[in-house]
Parts: sequence; structure tokens; C-alpha cells
Amino acid sequence: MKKVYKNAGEAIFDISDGNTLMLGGFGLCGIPENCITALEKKGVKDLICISNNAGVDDFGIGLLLKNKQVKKMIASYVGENAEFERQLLNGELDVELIPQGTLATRCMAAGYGIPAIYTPAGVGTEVAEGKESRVFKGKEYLMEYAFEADFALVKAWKGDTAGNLIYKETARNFNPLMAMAGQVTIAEVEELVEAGELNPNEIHTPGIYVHRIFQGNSYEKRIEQRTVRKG
Amino acid sequence: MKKVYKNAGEAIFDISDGNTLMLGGFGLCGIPENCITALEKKGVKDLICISNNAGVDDFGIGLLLKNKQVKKMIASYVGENAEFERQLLNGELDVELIPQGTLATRCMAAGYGIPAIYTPAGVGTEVAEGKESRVFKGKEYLMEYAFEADFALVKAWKGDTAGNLIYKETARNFNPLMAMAGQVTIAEVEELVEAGELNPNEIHTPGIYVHRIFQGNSYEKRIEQRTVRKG
Amino acid sequence: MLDKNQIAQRIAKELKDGFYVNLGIGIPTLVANYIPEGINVTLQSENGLLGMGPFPLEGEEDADLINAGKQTITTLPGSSFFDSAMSFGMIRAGKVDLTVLGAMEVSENGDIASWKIPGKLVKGMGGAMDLVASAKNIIVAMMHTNSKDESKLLKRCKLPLTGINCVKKIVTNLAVLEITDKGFRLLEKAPGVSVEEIKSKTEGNLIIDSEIPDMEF
Amino acid sequence: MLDKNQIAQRIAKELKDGFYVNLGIGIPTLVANYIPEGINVTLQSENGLLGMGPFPLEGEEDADLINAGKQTITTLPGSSFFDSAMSFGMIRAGKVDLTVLGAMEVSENGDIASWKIPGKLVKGMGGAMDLVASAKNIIVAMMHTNSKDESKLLKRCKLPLTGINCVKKIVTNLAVLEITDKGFRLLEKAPGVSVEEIKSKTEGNLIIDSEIPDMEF
Repeated sequence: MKKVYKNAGEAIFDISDGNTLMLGGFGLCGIPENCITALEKKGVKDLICISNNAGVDDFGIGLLLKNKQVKKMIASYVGENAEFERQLLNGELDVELIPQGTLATRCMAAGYGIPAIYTPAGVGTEVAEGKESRVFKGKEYLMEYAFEADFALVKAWKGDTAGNLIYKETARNFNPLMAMAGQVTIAEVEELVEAGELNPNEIHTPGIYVHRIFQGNSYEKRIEQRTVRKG
Repeated sequence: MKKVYKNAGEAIFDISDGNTLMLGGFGLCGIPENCITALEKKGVKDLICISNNAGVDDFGIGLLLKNKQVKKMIASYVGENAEFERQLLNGELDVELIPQGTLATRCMAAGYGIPAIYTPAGVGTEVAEGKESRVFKGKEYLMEYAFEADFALVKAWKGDTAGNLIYKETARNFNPLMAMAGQVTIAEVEELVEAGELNPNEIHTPGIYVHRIFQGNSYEKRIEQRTVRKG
Repeated sequence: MLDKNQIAQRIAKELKDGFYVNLGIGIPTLVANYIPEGINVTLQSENGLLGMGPFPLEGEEDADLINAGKQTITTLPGSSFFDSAMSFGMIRAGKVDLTVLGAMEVSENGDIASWKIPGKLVKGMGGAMDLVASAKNIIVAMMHTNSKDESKLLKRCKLPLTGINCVKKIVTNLAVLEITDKGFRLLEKAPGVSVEEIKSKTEGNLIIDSEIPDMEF
Repeated sequence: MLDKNQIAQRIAKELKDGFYVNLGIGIPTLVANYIPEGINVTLQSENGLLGMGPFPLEGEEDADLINAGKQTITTLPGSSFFDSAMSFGMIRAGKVDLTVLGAMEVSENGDIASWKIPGKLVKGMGGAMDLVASAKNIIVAMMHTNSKDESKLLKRCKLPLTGINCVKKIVTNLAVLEITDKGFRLLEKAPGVSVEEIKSKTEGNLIIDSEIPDMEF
């Protein structure tokens, strides 16, 4: 059972129209660049994308939006994308906004086989509408269900042929959570090594969660807000 | 706000009779040896201990049992301890046995501020008695509450003055989960270094969860089942 | 009347040694510039970092190291990285001592509206709903009135809520107020601002139960 | 009639390339000795390890590296360590392809009793309840009868249950059986064992719907 694929195109071979995808990353940090490009090229349509953000106009999930491949976006913040705005206002795109911690925890719950969790986020707001709520020790919580996704597309720093992943700095974000949650998890890594070359004590995502892995290339790693201080 | 304490005796100064303690470790692997010895010396009584196991007769939590300091033991497996057996049969000790994954997840839930989770473990067994159950997608789950503990006593391999912890191999087990769950978390480490000396990408328990830390000494690290193969 | 930096400076006085603090985007971010001498504070960024440092030097930006505002940043000694579930886990569990965030409206019972203006495009709540639902101590940093000079301290919020009964304290360009059972209790006024002006610009119930001192910095 | 090693050997034939497998204490542990050539299997130990290797060489024991039976072990290339919540998380989420465990009793509907004998001291269920409640595929390895020569394959379990409707297959010293809607379906018999003997030692409903072949190894 080989997990290693040659490139993104091969790794996403069976992603189909209408599939639900989780895409790791926070803003443009830690996004599966190669997989997104391959999806754009493949032209699959009517995708339901679960991702914290929707990229920018010409990068990240923004590429799939521009190409009209996304039917529905489930995210916590989508403010950086004019094309997104246009499609939403035109009714071309469906969007479901959920609190960031709820998004993260619903992914984790899926990876941990926990069908539902309770969180106070959104109590008393429109997020609570239609949701079951419950009081524990005097505080109100919403019941939130684990996410399901046909595929999770994640990006790691280093990976090995057994599927183990190590993320770098804040590029970790949603990646390990989504990696656990996909029916099929596809990981692209900056550096792919043989099993045994990563320290087992430093693995962030154990290989059991990763079904396919490939070494990505030409990472742009675009910075959204380049902020610097004077030396 | 200094988190660093000189030794176990100073770090556990305010643990009192009747407190609920979580103790990390699986069997004798990764147990807070120094804290246990200090508790034995301090002689606090009527403790409620949450730990996967109860040590052996003369090591680990077994030391506290022998000293009759434990009122109640919450664990998943307690089969290695004759003194435990004696006290239990004599009605000197109260015991609550819960599935190991439920134990782990109830600690994690506490650390994540999630008041209750659902797990299928124990459905249809005596573990389910008196518990609320619920069906999700045709499968039955039990609702299990997050644990509460006055103190969590954990053991790590390396730690820094900011309270960050790194565990070694399978000595990780319940330690990071309990570290997140204690009202006050006390970590003993084999090697304590200055903040900045550990790689922030390799931290298992972020310092925010750790209130007190000290460098332990004289680690015995007793092996329960020494199994070897021929060379 | 305070400018944004002075609001941040006043809020920084609320910091205590050993605090873990989450600073929102906008004025709250500026608080980091005024951490008092001798006080050690650890900044949490909800995208997965404890121990956030200042912006990097030019040329030292790292695309893998950003804050929740997607700005390039640095880390300080003792920092740690983690995933988004653990990040909101520590927030939900009350491990973060203080959360400072902006708002469009705050009501006299501590409700906050900060994420959505009906009719305008919705950008999303990001982590704000998680933060306000869970933080032990929430300080709102905002202007006392909106661009139409209408009060942002209301009897009830008019905009869609971010969270309910959660704000503890408010620092505006005019005043420091705390939320009580009976409404906004005026604690301090900005230098040069009269109690009358604060009264006139506070729609919600304003409690003035003593001589109101000027803010100190 | 099979010995314990032969039971393990027969179970090893159920392994498929790429499988993640959790082996319980006792006979299940022996399965690791019979993994077929050319098949790559990753062993999970629920105390927090994927990629468990054999026992260490004498003198190379590491107190920090044990399996769920508290035995000193080693790791293989590609292994990883994690905490107990993640360990049971991957079990609960169905990521472990096969679980092999012992039992005191199995009933014809797939219930299993394995952790408690009333009147005897209770040692605890450890991770068994989590495993049986969540595993995709559970094979029970056990003797067909107990020390009093009473059947362990029952209509209903008499001992306190570990889990319900979960066992898929049973390999005993006498036979290989699978659980169906109507009871135990006999698949294979141990060399030298008659169908009659299996019938007489199986209390639960036994389905024999074809010629029963001898087990192959």
C-alpha cells in the first residue's frame, strides 16, 4: 500500500463534482497550494469547501471561486476576496459562516470519532438559530456536529512515506484537524523523506490519518499583510 | 509571575485533604514520581485520584494507597496492585472504573472547555447505567462529562521556565491531557531549561496550561514488564 | 478626548504580571506597545501561537509566521505553536486571562455587536464569537460614538450580536466604564472631557455613583 | 485442535497490506509473529504509539517506551507517538482497520464479555470497551471452551458485557466462525476437528451452510 503520489494531479485523481473538501490554512498561510492548482486545472465543479478563509482574488481558494468551481463555502472569515463578494451578492455562491473555534472543533471531533460537542460560541446570536442548546453548570452551550468531508487537502512542512506530518509555525492552524477528518486525506509537503527520517516524538499528524502524500513544488507562500518594524 | 519551583515539596504546598488530583502516566510509565513522593511525605488524606492505573504495591500511586491517603480512585485498569485489592475488598477504598478512551477524552474536554462529549464506549454495558445516551446516525453514544480536578500532576521529559513541556515516547500518554485539565497544573520534568531553549514547533503542552514547574530528581522509571528478544 | 494610542495605553494598565492576553485587530493590537515595565505578558494569537513578538525586521518576514490579522510577526522566547482546536480550547477553558477587542456596539448588560451590519457584506465572525463566549475578562476598546456621532453604548444592541452578557469593561476615547447589573458604571473620564458629555453620548443607563477621576496613564 | 500460536497464525491471514492493527494482550499479541511476507502492517498500541516493533534487545529496554501491556518494546521506521486522547480518537474514528482481542464469552449476535467476573476482583476494562465500541473490524481470538469445557460461544453472554453487536469473526482452537444475523456461521474447522465436535461445543446458534474446509495456514 503505497501512500506516495507523484504530484497533486495524481493525488486528487478521484475528486469529483459535488464533493465536500476541507482545505487547511489560515488566510494564505499553510494552504495546499499544489492541490488547489490541480483542482483548478481539473475543473471539478459544485464543490463544497470547508476552510477558515476563502483566499484572495487570485490565490488560494480564490482561484477556484474565480473559476466558478465552488457551490458552497463554509468558513469563519471571508473578507479578503472581492470575487467572493460578487458571487455571493449575485446568488451564485452559497456561504455558511461559523465561528472559528467551532469550525476547528468540528473538524477535530470528526477525527476523534466524536459525533457532537458543546461550545458556548454563538449562544444568543444568529449562529444559535435552529441549533440545540443546553445548559451545563449554569452556562449555555450549543451542540455542534462533527464535520464530514470526502477529502481533506492539507499542507505540511515535512512528511514521510508513512504519511507522518510536521507543520511549521503558524502554518499548522487547521491542517492537523482537517487531516484527521477527511474520508480521504491528501497531504502535500515541502519536503518528503523516507519513513524513519522524522523523529517519532515530533510528529504532529500520525500517518494513519493520511492516505496520500506528495512532495509539492513551486511554493509561492504569499504573504497577505507584510508588516515590518524599523531595525 | 514565576512558575519555577525548587522541588516537589514546594510545588505541591497547597494540596490539601480531600482534593481531587489527576496524575499522568500509563502503568508506571511517565508518572510524576517526585510529586507522588512529596504527597506521601506531606501525608494529605482523602484524596480523589484520577489516573489510568493505580501503580504497583510499592511504587507510583501504590505508595499513596499503602499510606491510606486515597479515598477514591478513578481509573481504567487497576490490576497490578494487591494493596489496592485489599483496601477495595475491605471497603476502605472507593473505585470508579471507566473506559480508557473515555478517561482520556474527559480530560481533554476539560482542557478544551467542552463540558460534555459523546462516545460509544460502554454502550450496552454496565458503564452506561445512569448515563444519558443518544443516537447519532444510527449509532448509540453515551454523554460523558468533562473532568474537574483541583490539581493535575504531570511528568514531562523537558520543560522550560515558561511552562512549555515536551514528553518522551509513550511516556506522553495521559500527561498532556491532564496538564490541560487541572485547575492548577504542576509539571515535573527531567530537564528544565530557560524559555527560548525549546523549539516552539515541538512543544506538546503550551506553557499557558502549566502553573508550576520544577526539575525532578532521582527518577527511578521502574519497568513493569521487562520484555526482551534474543539478539 | 483620547486618540487610539491613548485608549490602548489606558487598557495596558489593566495588564497584570503573568497574564495571557488575546488582542483583537485594530486598537487592541496597539496595546502591545504599552505593556508596563516589569510586567510580563504573553500574547496569544488564535491562529495558533503563544508568545507573539513584534513585527519582523525588513527582510526577515516569514510567510509561515503570522498573527490572526494575517500580519507577519515574530516569536519571543518561550513561545509555542499549536493547532486551531487547541488554540480555541485554551480560550474556551478560560486559560486566557484577558481579551481585548473592538466593537460596533455594546449594551448596558454586556452584549456586544461587532461582526455584521445588515445590508452590508458579511465578512464573517472569525474567532470573535468564540472569544467573547469564553473569555474570563473582556475589555472592549472603541470610540464612544460612531461616525454619525451616535452612541455605541446602548440599552440594547441594534446590530446582530457577537455574544451576550460578556463584556466586563469598556475603554473609549471619552471614558472607562464597567458593566454592572444596572448598566454602565462610569469609572474614569478622559482628560478634558466632562461627565456631561459622557452622559449625553451614552444611550444606555449610565451610573455615576461618585466623583469621577481623570484617567491616568 | 490449534494451540495459541496456531490461532494467532490463522488470524494473521486476515491481515491486508496497509492495515493499521490493534492487537490485544494474550493470543492477539502473538499475531505479530505471523505477519505474512510482503504485507506491510502498522501496529497501534493504544497507550500512544503507531509503528510498534519487537521487544528490545537485552540491555536496550527503554522505560519510556512500552506497549499497552506495559511491556518494553521498540519502534519501527515511520512510527509516531501521541497522547491517549488522540490514540482513542483514531480508534473511535475508525482509522484502525482491524482489532484482535481475547474474550471470555461471545454471543451469537456479536456481544462480547471480556473484563469482569462477578465475585472475582475487578481489574478494569482498560481500553477494551473503547476498542470494541469503535473498531471497524473485530476478530476475537480465544479457546472455544472454558476450563470447565463449557462453550464460550453462547446464545447470550452470561458475564458483564464489554460491548454489544461488535464482533465480526472468531478464531478458536477448533474453528473460524463469523457472526451473522442468524448466529455463528462456521467457516473453517481446525485440522483433525470434526464438525460434530464444533457443534457440541457451541451453545449459540451454529450455521453450517456448506462443506466446511479445514483451516489453511
